[in-house]
Amino acid sequence: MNANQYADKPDAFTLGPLEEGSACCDPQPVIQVRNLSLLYDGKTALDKVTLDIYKGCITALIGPSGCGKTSFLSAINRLTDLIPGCRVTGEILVNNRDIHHPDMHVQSLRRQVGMVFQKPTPFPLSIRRNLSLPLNEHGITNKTEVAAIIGQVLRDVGLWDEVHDRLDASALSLSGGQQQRLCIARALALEPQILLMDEPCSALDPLASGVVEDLICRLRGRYTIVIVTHNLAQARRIANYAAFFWVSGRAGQLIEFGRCQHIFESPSHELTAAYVNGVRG
Amino acid sequence: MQRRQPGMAISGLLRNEQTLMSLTNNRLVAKTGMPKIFRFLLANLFFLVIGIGCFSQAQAQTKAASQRLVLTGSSTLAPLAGEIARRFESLHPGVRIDVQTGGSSRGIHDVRKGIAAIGLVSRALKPDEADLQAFTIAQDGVSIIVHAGNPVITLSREQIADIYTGRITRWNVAGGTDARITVVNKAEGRSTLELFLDYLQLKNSEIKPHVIIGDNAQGIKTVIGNPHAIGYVSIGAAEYEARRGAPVRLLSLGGVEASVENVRQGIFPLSRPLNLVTSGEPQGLARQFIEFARSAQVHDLIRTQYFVPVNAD
Amino acid sequence: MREITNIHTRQILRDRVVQLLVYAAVLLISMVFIWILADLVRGGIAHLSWEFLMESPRDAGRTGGIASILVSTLLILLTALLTAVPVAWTTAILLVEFVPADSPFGKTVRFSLHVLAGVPSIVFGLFGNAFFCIYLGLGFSILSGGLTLACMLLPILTSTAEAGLRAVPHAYRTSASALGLTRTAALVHLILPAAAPVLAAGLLLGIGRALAETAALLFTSGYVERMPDSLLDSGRALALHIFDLSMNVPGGDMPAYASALVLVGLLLCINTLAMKFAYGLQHRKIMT
Amino acid sequence: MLTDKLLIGILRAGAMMAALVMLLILIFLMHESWPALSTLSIGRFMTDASWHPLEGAYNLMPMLSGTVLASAGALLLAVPLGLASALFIVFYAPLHLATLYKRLIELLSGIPSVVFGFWGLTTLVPLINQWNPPGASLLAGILVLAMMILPTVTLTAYTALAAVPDELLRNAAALGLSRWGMIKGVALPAAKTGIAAGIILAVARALGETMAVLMVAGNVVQYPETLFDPVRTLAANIALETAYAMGDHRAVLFVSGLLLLLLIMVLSGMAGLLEKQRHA
Repeated sequence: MNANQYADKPDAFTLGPLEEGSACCDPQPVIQVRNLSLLYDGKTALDKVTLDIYKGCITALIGPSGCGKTSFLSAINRLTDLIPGCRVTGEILVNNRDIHHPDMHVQSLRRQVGMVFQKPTPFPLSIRRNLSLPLNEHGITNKTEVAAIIGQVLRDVGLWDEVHDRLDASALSLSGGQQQRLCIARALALEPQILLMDEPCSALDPLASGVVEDLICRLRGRYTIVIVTHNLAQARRIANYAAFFWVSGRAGQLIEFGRCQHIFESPSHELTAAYVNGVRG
Repeated sequence: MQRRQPGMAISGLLRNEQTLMSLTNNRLVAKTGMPKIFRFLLANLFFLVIGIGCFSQAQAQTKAASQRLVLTGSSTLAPLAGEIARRFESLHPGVRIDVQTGGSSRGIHDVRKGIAAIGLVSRALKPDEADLQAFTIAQDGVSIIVHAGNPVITLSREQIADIYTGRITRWNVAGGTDARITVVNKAEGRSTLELFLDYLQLKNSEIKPHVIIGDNAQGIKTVIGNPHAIGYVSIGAAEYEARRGAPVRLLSLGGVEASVENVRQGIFPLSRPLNLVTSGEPQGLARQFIEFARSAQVHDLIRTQYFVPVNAD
Repeated sequence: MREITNIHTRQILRDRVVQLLVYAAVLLISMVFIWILADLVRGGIAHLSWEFLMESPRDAGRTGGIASILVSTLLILLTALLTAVPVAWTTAILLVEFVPADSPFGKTVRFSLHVLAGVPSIVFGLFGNAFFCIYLGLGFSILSGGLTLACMLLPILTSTAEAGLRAVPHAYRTSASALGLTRTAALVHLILPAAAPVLAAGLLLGIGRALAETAALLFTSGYVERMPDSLLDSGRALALHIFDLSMNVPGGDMPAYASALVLVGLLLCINTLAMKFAYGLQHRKIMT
Repeated sequence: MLTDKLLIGILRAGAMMAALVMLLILIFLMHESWPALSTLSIGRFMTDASWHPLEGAYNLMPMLSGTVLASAGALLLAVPLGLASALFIVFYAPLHLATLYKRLIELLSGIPSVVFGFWGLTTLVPLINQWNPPGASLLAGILVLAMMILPTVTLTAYTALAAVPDELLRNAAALGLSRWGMIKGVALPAAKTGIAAGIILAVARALGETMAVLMVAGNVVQYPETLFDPVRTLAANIALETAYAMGDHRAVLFVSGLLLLLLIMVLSGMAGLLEKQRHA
């Protein structure tokens, strides 16, 4: 399956076969967050977070539950719009464009910034329809083109062999690990530049979680990945950068951000050290 | 940069992205807590309703097994029968008269089956109903009605027959404006229809109606709503509405003015008896009620319903 | 970040068009119904007064009030609900909880309910008359009227209850049984409260339908406008009163409009009460 | 476990009652229409010249076509409008407006058919009459029926759409689907069964409606050519004539009741098949 060019999207990333991406050496920030705070009905969930996410790298967000990691993630692709009574202040630039700018089209933002949730939630449709629906909505309706993308993307997530003969069966008949990989495939089908993953493996058994983790590693370099995880070992294994959040006074704060080795081996903040060594949190 | 938009007034017809779906709150389970007093109020209401149920049950048992009389039959006669029953009950405490409706044939059916003591029939008895005894308590004329704005004053019997069989289709032929006539006919089986057919010597299959109605008030409202309609209803109802200013006019029939007065004097050709029907000789309470219904004490009630009291013997 | 391509403009356009259509539909519906309600108010408000609610009807309903008719209506509604709701909700619980979706028993019950929903109200009236009034010997009474209405409400109450119960996430049931809770306990403490708002909405639809019934009650609960002494007495329902005034009694338009206004007001109170009760029940039992 | 056994026993009894009621009605209709079914041949209900019971003509077909046309027309109007209202309540309206509108719709489900008929007769029919006499017509019947079944469609569709889990919609939004893309692609398919059940209920109600149609549809027994021709439905016919029908005439009215029941059985059977076929 060679990479198929899309005529009308000149600078699009061609999906192409996925091979081990090169580690990101010259860090270019693709997401710049400037003192972002998030309030739910007046209560601050996230307090003045400033952070850069570098292109092609895996950034892990670690910290105890309830410290605003998921809220931070949903602010990037403006899912916070859906939550009533939620106020976002501060600035988020994706590819140097402010995502809150009035003429920023939310749908194209969310096409650029894909998201995978903790609980695998395929649509109650067939496997094929799950993948073709977002593509049709974003204008890719040509049958062969859609079929090609579906085949390509299912192979990327390693699901093709298991489902290629029952693409029209209901997606709900798949197992937990398969469903999560289908959700990832669904996000990848839109060729996002950035992939936000909210504890993708926590609902899965170790085997399925291992498969998903290998997949994430293979995406490195090709995609910028921001992953929220409780699994410090996983973060240590796959992440280039890590950001440590902590709850202080009922609001989540970014304590420390840096290269993964730095955070895990020689954290400069004693809170990070305590958390990373499993003493507190 | 403060992101939150001011409250989305519906005046801005198109919702912007910000309150795109307010997903969770639309299916909001209204989180309004139940104030204490409200729960108290609700509990009270519940017991009140239960209370009414038991109270009415208890009351039924204590009252002596009162004498009960059931009348069923024609809907035209039911309001009058109801009023007569009320007055009869006030004169004879402890008696319960229940008037039910469902049409003349239901009255006859119930009387034969013994479900009802007296049947209300708004027509003369047919030959095959000879086993029943009819007691006429009032007369009711049937008159042709047109919209008040219709210039036509009178119609001969032939003209009416031609209109109803579709031989005349426009008003100008009968002296009105040049407009299509809307023929309003009654449903099969109704006593006014039978009376009307006998008068015009027609069979119902010959009539080409545009609208078919059930009760009188529906006929009147159809004619009021359509300036080119022609229909026929009981005089009482039509005269009542005309007097209250409704745009409906009663046409005279064969030169005789359509009025309750003329029916009383028996000179109006188209009228029908309103009968109380029993199977065999009425006894006891039924006999008392029939005599009361035929006595002069109820003539005022009959007049208020715009029927014509029979100057009974 | 790509600029907005032509696909997205088409998408935005399509969204706006759909949004406009939805708003237009809602506006049209609201205007038509406000027009009807305005007609009701214009026709009946003058006739509406405190005495109208307190006195019994006189002169075939043209004057006097509708007190006795209100009492009959509430009694008929009560008997209908007290018989229909248990039967309907038990059927729904059985269909959702205990019977596999494609079992023949479940299918026949659902099929018969769908057919029942289509039976004309006049046929229900005649059936009620033949079965409850004559065969069971209840005669023209509030009880037979209520029972006939109960048969009419079964389809609506069951299908909405079924939808409500199906909407309760399956996880509740599996985790409840995992904890060794009996099915009944799970039902009472967890599933029914969770479905309470939808059950209440179904109940409202049923009450609305019951209050709106005329033809069915004509032959069963009867035409008598006197205050009923007991459930075995005949009593005239409000909708039937409106029918008789508008269709049968000359000059009955004004009281007919006023009675319709009272009916709509009654429905409004029942709506708010039922929804408050449903959410109250839900709050007491579970936290959503 | 005793309580569960007891519970299942009670539930079975309840379900039996529901099926029993339908059986009773079927028996009642068969019993009442037996005199006509036994004497008249079935063919006569199709081939008789017209519908004049007193003269022995019992052709039911024009009324059957009236019923089907009126209900189909009402459905064509009420389903899109009903769905649009449900979508408005769940997805498009701010909270207070949504509850207000939902309250209005609940109110309208309670308005008696008599009031719709009465309003139709006094305002709708004269309006149509000015446009194209005689006013009382199939169109008036369709409009009034649509108004009556609209609340049923809206409220059942609302319940179904409200039951769509949040995660589904959040996932759809995260994929950059626009609001309508999300509704069409995810919400409607997920709520499909609930909406279908609502539509079946609405069709059944439209077929069974008597009072309102009786007042506005003109009640002339004919095959309507245009929307403005008056028409009579089976249910309206029963209501119109049972009051004064005797003997065979009354029995044939019950035959038309049976015919209506048959029509509804066929419809819900087809809906069931459709359902199974889509699931297979």
